[in-house]
Amino acid sequence: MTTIFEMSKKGRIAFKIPNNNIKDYEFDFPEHLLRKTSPRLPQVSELDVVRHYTNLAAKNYSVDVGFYPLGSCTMKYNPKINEKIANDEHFSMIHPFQPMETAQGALQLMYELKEMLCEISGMDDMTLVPSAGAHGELTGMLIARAYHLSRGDTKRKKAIVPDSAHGTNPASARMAGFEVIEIKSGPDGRVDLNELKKHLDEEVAVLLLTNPNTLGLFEKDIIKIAEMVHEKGALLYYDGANLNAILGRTRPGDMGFDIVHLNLHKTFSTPHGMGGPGSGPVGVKKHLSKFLPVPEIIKENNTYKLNYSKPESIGFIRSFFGNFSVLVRTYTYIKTMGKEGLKKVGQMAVLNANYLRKKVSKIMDIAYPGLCMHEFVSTCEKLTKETGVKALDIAKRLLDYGIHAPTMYFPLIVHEDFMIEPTETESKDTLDEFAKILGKIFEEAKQNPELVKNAPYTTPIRRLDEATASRKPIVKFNFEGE
Amino acid sequence: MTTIFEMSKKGRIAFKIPNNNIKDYEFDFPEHLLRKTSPRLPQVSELDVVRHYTNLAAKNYSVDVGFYPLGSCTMKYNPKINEKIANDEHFSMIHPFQPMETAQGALQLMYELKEMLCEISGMDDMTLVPSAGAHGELTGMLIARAYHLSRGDTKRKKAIVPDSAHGTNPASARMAGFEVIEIKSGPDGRVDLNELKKHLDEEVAVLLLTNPNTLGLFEKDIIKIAEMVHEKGALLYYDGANLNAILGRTRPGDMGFDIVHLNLHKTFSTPHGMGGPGSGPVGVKKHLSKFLPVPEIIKENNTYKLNYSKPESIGFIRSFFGNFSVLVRTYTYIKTMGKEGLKKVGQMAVLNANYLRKKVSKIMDIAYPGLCMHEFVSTCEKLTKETGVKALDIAKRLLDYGIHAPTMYFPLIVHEDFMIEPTETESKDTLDEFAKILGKIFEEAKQNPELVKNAPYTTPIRRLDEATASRKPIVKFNFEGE
Amino acid sequence: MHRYIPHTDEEIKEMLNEIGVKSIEDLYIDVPKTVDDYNLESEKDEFTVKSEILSLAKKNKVFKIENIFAGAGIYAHYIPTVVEHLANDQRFVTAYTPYQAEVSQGTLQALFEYQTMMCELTGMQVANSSMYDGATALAEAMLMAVRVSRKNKILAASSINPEYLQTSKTYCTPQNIEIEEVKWNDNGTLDIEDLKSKISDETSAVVVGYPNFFGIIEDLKLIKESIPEKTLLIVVSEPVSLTILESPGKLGADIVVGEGQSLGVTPNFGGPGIGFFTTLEKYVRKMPGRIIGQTKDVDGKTGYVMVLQTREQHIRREKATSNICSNHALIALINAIYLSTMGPEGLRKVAKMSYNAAHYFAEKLKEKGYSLIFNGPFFNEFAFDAGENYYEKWKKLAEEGFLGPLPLVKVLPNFKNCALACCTEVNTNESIDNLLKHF
Amino acid sequence: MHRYIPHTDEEIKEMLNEIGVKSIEDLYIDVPKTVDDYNLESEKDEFTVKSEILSLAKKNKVFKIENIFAGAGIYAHYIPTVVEHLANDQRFVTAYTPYQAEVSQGTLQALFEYQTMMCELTGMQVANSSMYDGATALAEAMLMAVRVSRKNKILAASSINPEYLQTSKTYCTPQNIEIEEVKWNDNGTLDIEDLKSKISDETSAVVVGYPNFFGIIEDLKLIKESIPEKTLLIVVSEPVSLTILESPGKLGADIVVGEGQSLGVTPNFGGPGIGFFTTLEKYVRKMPGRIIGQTKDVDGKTGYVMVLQTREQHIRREKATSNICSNHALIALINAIYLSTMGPEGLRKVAKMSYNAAHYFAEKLKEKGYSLIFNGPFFNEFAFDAGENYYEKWKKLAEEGFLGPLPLVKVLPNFKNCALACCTEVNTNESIDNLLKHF
Repeated sequence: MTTIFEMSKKGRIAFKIPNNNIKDYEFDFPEHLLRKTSPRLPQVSELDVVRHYTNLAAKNYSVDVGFYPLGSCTMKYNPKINEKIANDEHFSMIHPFQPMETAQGALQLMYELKEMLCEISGMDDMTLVPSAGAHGELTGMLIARAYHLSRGDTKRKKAIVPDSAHGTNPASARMAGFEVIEIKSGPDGRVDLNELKKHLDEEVAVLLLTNPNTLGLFEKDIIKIAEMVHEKGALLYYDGANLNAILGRTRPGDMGFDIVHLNLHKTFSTPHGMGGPGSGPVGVKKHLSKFLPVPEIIKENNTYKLNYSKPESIGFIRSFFGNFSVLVRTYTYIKTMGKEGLKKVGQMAVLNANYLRKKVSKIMDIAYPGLCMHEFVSTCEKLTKETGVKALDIAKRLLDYGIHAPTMYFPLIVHEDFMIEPTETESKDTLDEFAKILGKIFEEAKQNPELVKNAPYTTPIRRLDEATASRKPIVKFNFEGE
Repeated sequence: MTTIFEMSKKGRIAFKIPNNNIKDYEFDFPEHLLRKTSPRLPQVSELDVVRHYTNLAAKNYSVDVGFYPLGSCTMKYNPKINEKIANDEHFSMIHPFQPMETAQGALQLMYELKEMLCEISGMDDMTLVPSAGAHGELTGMLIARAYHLSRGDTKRKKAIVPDSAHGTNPASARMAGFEVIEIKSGPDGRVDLNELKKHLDEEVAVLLLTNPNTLGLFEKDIIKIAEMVHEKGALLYYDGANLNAILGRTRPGDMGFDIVHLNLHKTFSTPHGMGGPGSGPVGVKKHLSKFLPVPEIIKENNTYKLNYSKPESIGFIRSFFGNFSVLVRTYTYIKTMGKEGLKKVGQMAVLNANYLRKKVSKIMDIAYPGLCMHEFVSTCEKLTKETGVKALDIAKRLLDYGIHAPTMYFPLIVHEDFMIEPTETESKDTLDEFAKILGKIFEEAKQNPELVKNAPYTTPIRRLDEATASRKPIVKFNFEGE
Repeated sequence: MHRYIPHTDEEIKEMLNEIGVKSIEDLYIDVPKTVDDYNLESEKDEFTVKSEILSLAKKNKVFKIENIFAGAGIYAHYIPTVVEHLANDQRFVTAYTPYQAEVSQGTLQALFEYQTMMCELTGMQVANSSMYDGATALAEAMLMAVRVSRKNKILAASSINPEYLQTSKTYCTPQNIEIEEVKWNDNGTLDIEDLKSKISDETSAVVVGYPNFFGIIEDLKLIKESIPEKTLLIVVSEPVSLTILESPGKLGADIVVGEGQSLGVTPNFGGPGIGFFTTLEKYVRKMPGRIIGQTKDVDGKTGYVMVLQTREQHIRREKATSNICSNHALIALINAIYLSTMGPEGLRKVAKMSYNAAHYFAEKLKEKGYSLIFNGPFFNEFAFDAGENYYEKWKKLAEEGFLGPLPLVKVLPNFKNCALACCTEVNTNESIDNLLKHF
Repeated sequence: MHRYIPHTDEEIKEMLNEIGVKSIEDLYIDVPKTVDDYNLESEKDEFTVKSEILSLAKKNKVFKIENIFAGAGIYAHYIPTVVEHLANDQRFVTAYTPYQAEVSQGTLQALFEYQTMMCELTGMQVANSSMYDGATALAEAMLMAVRVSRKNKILAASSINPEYLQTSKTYCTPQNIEIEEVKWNDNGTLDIEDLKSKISDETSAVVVGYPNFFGIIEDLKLIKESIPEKTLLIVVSEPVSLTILESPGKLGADIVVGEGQSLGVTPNFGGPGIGFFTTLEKYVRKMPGRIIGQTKDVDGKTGYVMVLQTREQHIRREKATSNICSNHALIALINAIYLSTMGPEGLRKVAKMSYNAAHYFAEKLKEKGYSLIFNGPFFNEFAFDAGENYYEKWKKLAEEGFLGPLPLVKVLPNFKNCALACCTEVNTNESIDNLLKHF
């Protein structure tokens, strides 16, 4: 599609600004600091802008268009009422530096949300500041670091992560200064207690887990694991990516986790926005509360305030108070669902995953036996060996049928795999349709592997040359004459 | 695409209504008036609703997607600020039966809009009640009827329309009880004064014209025509479909028209909404003011009121006061454009049409020589004779290239014709692109007529069997088992 | 330069050059210059426009929804957020009439589904894809009845919406169609004796409300039995009520029309709403308005097109079944989205809650000594004697934040001191009790 | 039944049956039941939810835009209606990260265009497709400078946004990166002598604001000339100012970061905004965050993909350039739509009007006897001595409808009685004069 730069025509405009009736002031800074050449921003009409972005939107797949079975991403329905409320000017137009007396509604919302999320996660305190899951992880790691240092325990340099973990886990631990120890999963896809024991020593600061894990399996030994970790003086960290599965059934806090991050853009229905903004609140048990980042929202005499005086806090992790408008959406969602609704969310998410797992198991191999939680991992390794058709090819062929591909090639411990998470907002009809199409593609792969290997055909663009794109990156528009 | 009825599953819901805390009352009407079977409305989830309509929207062409060169339809940009303001609850949520003291803003807006439209059309009074152009025409015809009857002139049974007129003109005249006399256009595409003279007698109530006419030609003799009509005691009616062309240059009132309807969804940028709602205010010269429909909006001591006491009025032509939210959009548009902007609208609409006419003239024949106004008519009769490719085929092939087809086979006096109106909101680039594609299609037609005759290929659906659809109409979903 | 007009000065020059003229002025050679400068304000930026118009808007009072007790054709209902959200999709809003079916399947399928839903509600066999409003839908129904029956006289209940009746007269008179009114009896229902006395061989159709303007549920069965078979029965209905009331189709209606605003459309100060129009299959070729039909494309794929266009003005011209061209398609879409969202269960709940609320309100009023005007069964509206100077009281109520029951004198001058009360699912026990404090 | 959950009872049975279990309970065989009933409210319909939350919302005061005189990182600007309209398109909003490029070209092209626009504004060669905010963008810039230079010490002007500085310290400390501050002089600009005295072979980068937190325009040329060639120059900038100020790229910056909220994003009580991140081509493989690149598909058609993913956590894990995964792509889209709408001329006008308004306000304050804290040239913010008890006065101003200049003591405890004033194109002669009446 034509870029907006190519649509540009010198002198064309899409704006008109009201006159402020103020005289023109000459610039009083040094001439060499005065800009000489105009940035080459687009010069287009309002209709040009409307058409350009409307036509770009048409080239996107999205939850509102169809099924998005991305494992670990919890692509559930994003309710429109949440958007409407978050866009209300009493939320969107308030300034973070207005007197807090004039922002009591916002603070109260955050305070109440904090309490709700504590209840849902089973934690004692919570910060809403982190902007995303990974940002929450970093926050959590910094809290773990601060905790050990506060006790004069300076030798704890290591963070343990299972090999099935999200990449953000090791990356966040590393950013907090930890050395990352990766431990192998057991044959049942879960933490291998012996393996864990081997690595758990007095230098370990924290063990990062997600439960259910990225294979969609519940770590049955979690209580035992927590004991082992705590016995060694380390902390147990919960990656909230998969919280949807256990809503209404159990809570990270109840399983012995010390620190938890939640992904509001997964479990709590806020939209992914093509990558963000999300929000990654971090909850902690009481003994870690003092390390939470600033500001903290407190309630005194029915007034809500921001507290920056936390001497042992890890400090600022970003500007202001977090992604407030994402918090508004979450607050709306929790109020909408209520306790009954949230419980049903967990149940139907697990039901959908197990149902689809059963249907898919008739087409491709499931990586691990037994029931799953909210997602499952399947592999087409056999097909690949027989036909040369890879998981990637099947993924691309799904696009031709109007369905988004599942997460591929993750977790890294399974080969040629799909990680499939249907979420509770999809109907049985949709799951049946997915299984039907998947079966059809497997048939195609067996009959005519080239057909699948060259997919997709019907998408706005076909398979792209990613290798060259990264070898010789072109990351901005090449204006004529450059 | 699957219908929403096929998606339906018994018991699935997308609603929740607040409790009103009122006890249940038993029905106290006769049993035979109690409904026994539920209407088979869809039973779907909220996400089903969102996806269904989002995916339907994707199958539509629209102004926001691309160029819409529909002659006589003035498919200009529909500004988003108009939508935003019209959707403000202070406009959308007011009830027509609330005390007028509590709706002064709405009445003031309508009063001021009436005055603005009088100024733009050159008329003395205006009603905003008619819901569409055709509704305005009917209103105008009823006014003409009332006028003559009020003078005891009962013999005026005829309405004259040129053969190039919109179908609504004769249909509206007929609905108002007139016999319709169609007169042939002259060889220059304009009213033939001799032809007119022949039919202008004491039985003629009204002559309906649009100026510029549907060929995009200005009726140069309009002053003379007005004189002829008035001399015979008849009235001159202006169909406002083509008002865009003369904005800022001349006014129907200045040309001698007695009655005018305006299409707010054409000239005044309100959206077409897949067919409506539009709005068709009717303006009249002073001597016809008393015949305008009720209610009339009046201003007394800085208070706005509705007046229903108009003894000579044609009466009610619909419920309430018209399509109010369309009026809000129009008011916003006129405020936005101002006098300078409206003038520029007319100028650039005419410039675009003449420029595109010139470009198109290199590809196909233009029906009438000379400059055009806001639109022009071209014909591919020659190509049809040579190749069998018809205007319809070219229209369908345009769809393959992502451009909406022009109006086809209208006006009826030109064969295999396109009526092309680019409007002022399209850029030179867009017009150049249109001409380029049209040229390409003509080449295709000459090289490979079958290619064009079987178009379109890339649209959501291909050519449809319209004949069977009308012969054996299926106008509702066939529920299983019927 | 203007943000809605893309022409740069340079492009204007190039274009004039291509045309072969020197200036814009030269393009107007045929057109007398009678306007130099409109007597209008100058162009404005959108922030100023918005602030000016919204300050005008704020002169309108928006009543809390639970405090709205006036209906009479326009009803306050809860409108789910998705309805507004989806209906504002500009790919619907900025589309034209679906003449090019291949790129209008969104419009066409949505309207086909709308037609189906309206048939389901009314119990009729065919629906068109919209008229302007209830009043014009009724007027067109009468014209159609005359086309079908070739008789020129209509009997219309005096108890139908007065504006609908007036509009119908405006439409019918020029075509020499006579509308005679039929009285109501003490129940507020059609006076069957009066009907029988007025009916004749010249009667094309009988028109009744169901419920009628006073909210009273007419006995359609009885009426159908009271008129000759060849006389058409035209029913003006309120679609929400039809999840509780037996469908007019089942009770013998030939044409069912009405206002569809109550199906998810904001009140909009009275417009746009939408006229729905349904009838029997045998009359489909006599219908006014656009009709969408299902068909196949050249590949055998199911699709939708406008059908029976030869009835319409752009082809049949003065012989068309109506002059209607622009209709209210976007509002039909809103209706369809609303009905999809509510489903049969939701809509029935709306109807039942409305019924309950109105009956609770009536009961309480009676307890306070007020009397209803009619004894007949009602759906969600009822007329009552509101006492001396009710019109003034009504204005006072507005100051207290209530849009009180409509003083009927506003539309029916003989009904002094009478009020037409309306309740829907938005009125709560509490809001009704609060209003009652003022009675 | 719940409107967001489509399962009917019958389907649940069918599904359990297919799975081969008897009840939902059976699916949780591995999971201890520790929750019976959350201590939360019950589910609610959307009308109740909306009314409850919006009544909470109304406890927040929305200042008239022309009366907002606080900035300090979040700015009030006019946002054209099309920006909000287009950015709310749910086909953007509900899309995931564009891993499947073939069905994500809308996202990818929009972000590619966004990157181009940010490069144009900053004068840099490459941009990523967003960070969380200005503070984290700066922190990541420091980490990157350390990766590039392999040196562990950063010199940062004390005059950069205090929250950005604090955040950077939080990020840097665990990685043993030391941040040393460099003073400002009386002009409010960087004290070059102090800079020179602190710079060493260990210095990885120097960080300055442009304009700095006090609105002062740093002389980047002079600073660049004062530091060794291999020391990176990190500039924290405000993008609107860059249509007037020479681009940092032209003046020798190695990394330019900042907060992009001022480009069409509502204040949102401080978030989400967006961190922009731009640098030189030679550093592209050291950058944090997602980067979109142009390429061709198998048919030779131009398209867009995420590039250099091997830098990122999902592939490189603990060796990634950053842990960032979710970013602020939707806000990048808003920036791109805003910049497309404003164009170079519009944005420059915004900048110049902001400059004029701030200078008018400063001039008038000085006429009234107030003095500015710094003498250096400023863009659209300036600090002044607002007198005793300004903090209390500021709260009073809020009651009068003004969001007055920020009491600096809120963020810099030493700045008692000082205020940081901000003007943009929204502040008019009249609104400034009105505010001045209170001074």
